[in-house]
Amino acid sequence: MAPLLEILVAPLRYPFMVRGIVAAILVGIVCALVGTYMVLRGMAFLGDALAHSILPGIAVGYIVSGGGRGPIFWWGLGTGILTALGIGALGKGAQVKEDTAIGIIFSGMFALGIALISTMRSYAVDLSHFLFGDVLGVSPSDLWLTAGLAVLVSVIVFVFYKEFLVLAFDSTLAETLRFPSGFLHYLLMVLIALTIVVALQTVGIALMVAMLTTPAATAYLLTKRMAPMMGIAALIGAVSGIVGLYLSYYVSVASGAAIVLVCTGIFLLALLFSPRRGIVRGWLQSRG
Amino acid sequence: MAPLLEILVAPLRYPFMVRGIVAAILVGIVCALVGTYMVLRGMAFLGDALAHSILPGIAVGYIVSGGGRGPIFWWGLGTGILTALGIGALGKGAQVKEDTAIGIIFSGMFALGIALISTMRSYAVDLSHFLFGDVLGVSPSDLWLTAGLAVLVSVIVFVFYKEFLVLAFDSTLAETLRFPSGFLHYLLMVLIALTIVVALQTVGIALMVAMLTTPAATAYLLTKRMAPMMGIAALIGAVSGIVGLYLSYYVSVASGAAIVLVCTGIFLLALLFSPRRGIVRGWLQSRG
Amino acid sequence: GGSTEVGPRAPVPPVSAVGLAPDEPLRVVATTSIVADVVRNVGGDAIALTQLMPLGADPHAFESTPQDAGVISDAHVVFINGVGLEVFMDRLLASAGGNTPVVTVSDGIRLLAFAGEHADDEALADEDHGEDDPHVWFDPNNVKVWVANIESALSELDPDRATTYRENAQAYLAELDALDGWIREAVTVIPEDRRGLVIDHSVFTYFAHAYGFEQVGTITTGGSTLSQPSAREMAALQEAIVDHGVRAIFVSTTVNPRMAEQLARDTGIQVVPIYTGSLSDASGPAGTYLAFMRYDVGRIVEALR
Amino acid sequence: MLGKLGVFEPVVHATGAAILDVYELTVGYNGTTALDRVTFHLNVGERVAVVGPNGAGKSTLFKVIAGVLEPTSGDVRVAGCSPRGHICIAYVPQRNDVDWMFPVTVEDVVMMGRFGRLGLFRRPGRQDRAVVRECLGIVGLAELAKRQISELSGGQQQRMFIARALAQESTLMLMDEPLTGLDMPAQERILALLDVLRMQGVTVMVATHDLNQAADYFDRVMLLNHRLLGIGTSAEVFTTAHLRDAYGGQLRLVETGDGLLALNDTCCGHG
Amino acid sequence: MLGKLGVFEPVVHATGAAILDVYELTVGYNGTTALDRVTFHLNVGERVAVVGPNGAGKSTLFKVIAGVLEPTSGDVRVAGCSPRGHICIAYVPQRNDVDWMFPVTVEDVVMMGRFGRLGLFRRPGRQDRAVVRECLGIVGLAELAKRQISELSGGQQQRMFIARALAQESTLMLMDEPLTGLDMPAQERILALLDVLRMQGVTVMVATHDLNQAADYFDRVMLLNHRLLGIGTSAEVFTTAHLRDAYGGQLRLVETGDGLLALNDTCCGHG
Ligand SMILES: Nc1ncnc2c1ncn2[C@@H]1O[C@H](COP(=O)(O)OP(=O)(O)OP(=O)(O)O)[C@@H](O)[C@H]1O
Ligand SMILES: Nc1ncnc2c1ncn2[C@@H]1O[C@H](COP(=O)(O)OP(=O)(O)OP(=O)(O)O)[C@@H](O)[C@H]1O
Ligand SMILES: [Mg+2]
Ligand SMILES: [Mg+2]
Ligand SMILES: [Zn+2]
Repeated sequence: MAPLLEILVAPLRYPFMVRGIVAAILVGIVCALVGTYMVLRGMAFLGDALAHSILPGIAVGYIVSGGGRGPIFWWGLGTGILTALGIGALGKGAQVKEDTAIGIIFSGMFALGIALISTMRSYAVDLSHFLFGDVLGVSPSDLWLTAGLAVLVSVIVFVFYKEFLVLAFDSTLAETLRFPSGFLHYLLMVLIALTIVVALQTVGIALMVAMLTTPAATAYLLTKRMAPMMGIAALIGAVSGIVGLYLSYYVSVASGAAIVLVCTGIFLLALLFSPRRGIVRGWLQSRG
Repeated sequence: MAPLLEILVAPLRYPFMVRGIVAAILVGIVCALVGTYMVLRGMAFLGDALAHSILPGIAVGYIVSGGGRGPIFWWGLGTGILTALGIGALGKGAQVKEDTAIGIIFSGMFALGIALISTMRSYAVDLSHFLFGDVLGVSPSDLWLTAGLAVLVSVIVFVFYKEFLVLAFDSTLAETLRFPSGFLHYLLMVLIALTIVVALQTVGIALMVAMLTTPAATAYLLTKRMAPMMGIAALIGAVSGIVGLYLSYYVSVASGAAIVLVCTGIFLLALLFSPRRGIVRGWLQSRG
Repeated sequence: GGSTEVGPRAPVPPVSAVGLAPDEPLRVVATTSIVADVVRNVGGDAIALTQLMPLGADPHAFESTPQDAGVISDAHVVFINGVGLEVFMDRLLASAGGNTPVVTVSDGIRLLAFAGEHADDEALADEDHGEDDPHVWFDPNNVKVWVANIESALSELDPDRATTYRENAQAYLAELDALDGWIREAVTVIPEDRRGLVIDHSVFTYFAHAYGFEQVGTITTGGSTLSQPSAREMAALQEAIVDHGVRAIFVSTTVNPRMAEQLARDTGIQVVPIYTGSLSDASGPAGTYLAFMRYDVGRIVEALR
Repeated sequence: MLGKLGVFEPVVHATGAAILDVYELTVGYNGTTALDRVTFHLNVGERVAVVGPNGAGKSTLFKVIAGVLEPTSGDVRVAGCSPRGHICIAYVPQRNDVDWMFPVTVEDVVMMGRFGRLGLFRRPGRQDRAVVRECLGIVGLAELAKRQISELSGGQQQRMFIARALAQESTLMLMDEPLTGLDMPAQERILALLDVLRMQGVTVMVATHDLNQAADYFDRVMLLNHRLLGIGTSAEVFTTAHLRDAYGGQLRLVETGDGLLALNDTCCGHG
Repeated sequence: MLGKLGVFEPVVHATGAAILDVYELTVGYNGTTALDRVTFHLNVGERVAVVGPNGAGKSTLFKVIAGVLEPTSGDVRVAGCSPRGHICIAYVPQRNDVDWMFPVTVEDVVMMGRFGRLGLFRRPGRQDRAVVRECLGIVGLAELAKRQISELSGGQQQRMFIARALAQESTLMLMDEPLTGLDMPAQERILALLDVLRMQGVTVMVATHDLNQAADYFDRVMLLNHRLLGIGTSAEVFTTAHLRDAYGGQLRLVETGDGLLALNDTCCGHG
């Protein structure tokens, strides 16, 4: 076998690597699609916020179910969707900016979660896991869940592409075209919540925030149209997942961290060398 | 002694309660001042992001110093300021939106931190402490540090009030008035970083994000001018600190969480009953 | 393996007798449920004991309330495990403790570096405590040091009841010796080539050292529940499991078992939940330290024999 | 699927009805009254100019008719239905608060005007692209079709939004000061377009501050200052009394053959 | 303290020099050239109108002079210094991208114009408040001084920014289509103000699309279409050839006593 091929194939001997790579690709693609809207609407932090906000749901789920993993997931999902709808309502009411709405609800819900847990006085609700996730610990059933989500999100994003585009760009036009703005707005929030809760299960908060924000922002530097932006973002997300896991295998860095670092690296390259808005190009231009 | 007085005085027997209350008031005021700018500029998440971003600094500081608390603090502060300047540069270059810049740098730095820690193979970097903070563990020297910071931040915010106002409202005007926009922009970022790192030492991430965002957002609902907004925000921050700690004493909830919940409660009241933008008022109006 | 030699006696911090009314008990605080159980055995009815961390808490992460601080502030003495286990408490103790003496029960134990590496003398000389494994209670001989430390602290604080404490300590030391013997006996059924232990985080360092096991690997590297392995480490662990013929992966009840479950599935072995940082409630299988050790060793023997 | 739920359902016009009925329309922003019991009707194909001083309530009126603002009281019916039900209204707001760095090209923005006519699932087809090209040609932006929108000058941005409204091919066009920032040939072209639109039976309401333009290019003019001061031909509406009511005593008035004309410049002095 | 560091240092004018020298100014946005070797001079107290079609580079020119955009090549000197050093330029941009929900009142925004004259540490005093009141009066916003800025109509917002520029009391005023959206009395008032400003020795550059206004109210006009087509009196500049160069052949031209005038409406037909 050629050495390069050997390098590529060697890690695939381990089933957890194969599952991890598939999960990273799926999560990378879904997050990129949903993240494009988040980056364009200035909600880059919704991911982090929602991930923290589901804590009280998990705490209650833990109490109610006595610690079963399944019910806890559904409690988390329910809380995530409710929180997303709450943020949507607060931001839509235009009382406060969307990012402020996110900040308020995030910290409030997180505090509620901590308060609940501190009265339960049990830390069995595993916080560190949610922080770091473990893409290497993905089970086959997680994989099916993620794949199902990927299909669902992609289909909805594809079907409502026009509507979401108008809603994000010019909400007044969405009103005059009589799009069901409220419905679409909340649909998008639910999609985001769904993505986040499922991605959280597989990859953890830190990785997820990166996958939501960085590929979309990188793509933004490289194109001036929305559809290609989504495509490029998805590609970057998937590539980061693969390269990051190989890196984690050969250099021995924590897998989630490796994926994020690859992702950030691609962003920095784009920032320097983008043909449209790159720093190097701007610099060359200003010199002559 | 009257029962009410007794209720108020009883917790003050403990010096740690007194220190905690003083710390909460100081942090509440400083965060409210700095948070006003953050809320108005759509950077509500800078707090959360910076807090996570200092992780690699802490990790390196730990390795270099061998675990001393003092050096780790300075490493954290240095990293925080560098990160804030990086976010400032990325957001100012207008390549990407400010919140996206925050998201990218946040996840990148956090991943770097995790990667470093995972190679260090040591657990003594106390993550959970940074997450939850511990306002009751404030030492007298922490208190002096916080008080010093509070004075510094208040003085700078007071001295540069005009300049920061123009910069936040209309950066083109700041340019034509020949304000040193770059200097002011980075000064604000450094102030924010300073606030966050010091507040982190005393109160932890979750509490700090709430103190930065929620009082400022509440004040925003209650006034249409900037200076009163800062004043009201500071007041709300301080009151939440006091009420939250009493609540935590009598109901036995984690203290940080109690403060945040009081803060969120005040926001909800303002949202419902604000004379300017309140929901109840809008509802009454639309009915008659 | 032979018996662990006990290090030099711990220099208990200078505590002096507190004046107690005849029927006033000594107010004592202990951090984890395991430390509390040992303190209860030494102090008996003569002390009023408060256990700070609730059952089931992960001692690596904990947040305190004003009540906790108040309890510490009002206490005569606080017993902690030390060795960096209760990092969260440093500031709480410094702040609320004030004049309350804090006794590190693990003082004087010969510490080992975590992740299965046996501590050599160099590591001991090294003052870097971040590298020391805090899970000392997995060797009953270390707990005997605890007992000694606790007894001397209680006696100095409350000299009037020193005899009671000494008697209680003697009785409990005997039980610890019995436990040590029982473990030695119980593990004999495990063949030499099956004595590889894999666990979520490095809790078996002292157990392996004392009873002739090898901690083949841990899922999270380092001594914390708060870190994430790299793909290379996971691959290495999987290889080690296969090479050493490991039969089971042990997982703390307070830790997410996902990684362990996947690795076990891929290698065709089982996942065995055990107690590590906290006791179960009184009605559970690990309500006291003695029961806790018997339960865990039982599960180990059952899984590996 | 959504059509069945009534979300995307198109509205069928009540034939014969006036295209726009506004009845006793009142709009207040907390405290201040922007529009005070305004009543009028428009017929199909009419071109109406809305004039009035700053703060008269012109934009408020347009927003209510476009369905983006709820009136405090009163009734607005477009072809007999409430404005919220209509997809055949095109609206050019006075200020477009869009994110200029959004990744869309000029072409993409104009194409958005077509989205109302496409249902769910349908993508823009060849015909839609042809319409977009035509509208870009009308406003003189054909060459800039592929530019990202931040790379336009102020007047070019305004032209883009007019092109988008045209691309909607709606039966009622509301344009709030659409000629703002346009150079003269472009203004001429848009005004000339009004004739074409009339032939297609499109009803057009345009807010403007140029009384001469209003008098010359529109069938009727509406003079507004919170209350409706008059609606009719320019000769009927632009009387000294009405203009005083609207603008106070500061307007220079010139008698012409057709009636009174208000001038904001001295060009006629030269002639 | 910062003054010593040179950050807030005021610039002393080189007396006798022309107030504005633009020499071979070229500005390109990646690929396209917006301004092509533009050279001209303005004297103290002059009123100059800048006209040209959409996309001609008017706003680009203003931004470079105001110091908010770096030129690709060429030289701009305000009173002999680079524009970046100056605090005596007031600039009304064509589009104000501000956050309308920002917690400031109309009064606050106009007061910001005074901040350039206050040093560090100084708060606005009685005199500043008097100036602000006066400027609000000039643009007719005195009654709305305490309103939050989102509660203004489009024309009222525009007036507010003009008032802010006036409050700066600068020696060079750059106003990019300032009359956009203003009603006629307000336009008259602003144009009348030009005379007052001239008496105070303030140099004013105004971009506009109204050639008649340009000819009537300004000392000189500048015709721009990427290149500088002409600068001088309206009779010199508004020749058929120049206007063809700028706008193409679509402009209706009318011969008057003073020379050629371009018209975008038919008002003179009535006279
Ligand atoms: N940020 C930009 N990137 C690329 N091209 C730009 C940018 N801004 C302006 N342009 C182009 O540069 C040219 C000059 O623009 P400018 O805004 O100066 O025109 P203008 O004379 O002010 O036009 P208007 O009358 O429409 O305001 C135009 O062709 C415009 O499309
Ligand atoms: N959001 C708001 N809150 C409070 N008052 C408002 C708001 N919007 C507009 N107003 C006020 O309502 C009145 C009507 O405003 P409107 O925008 O309809 O005027 P307009 O006729 O379009 O003026 P212009 O010619 O300046 O565009 C004005 O007095 C304005 O100050
Ligand atoms: Mg208007
Ligand atoms: Mg312009
Ligand atoms: Zn442990």
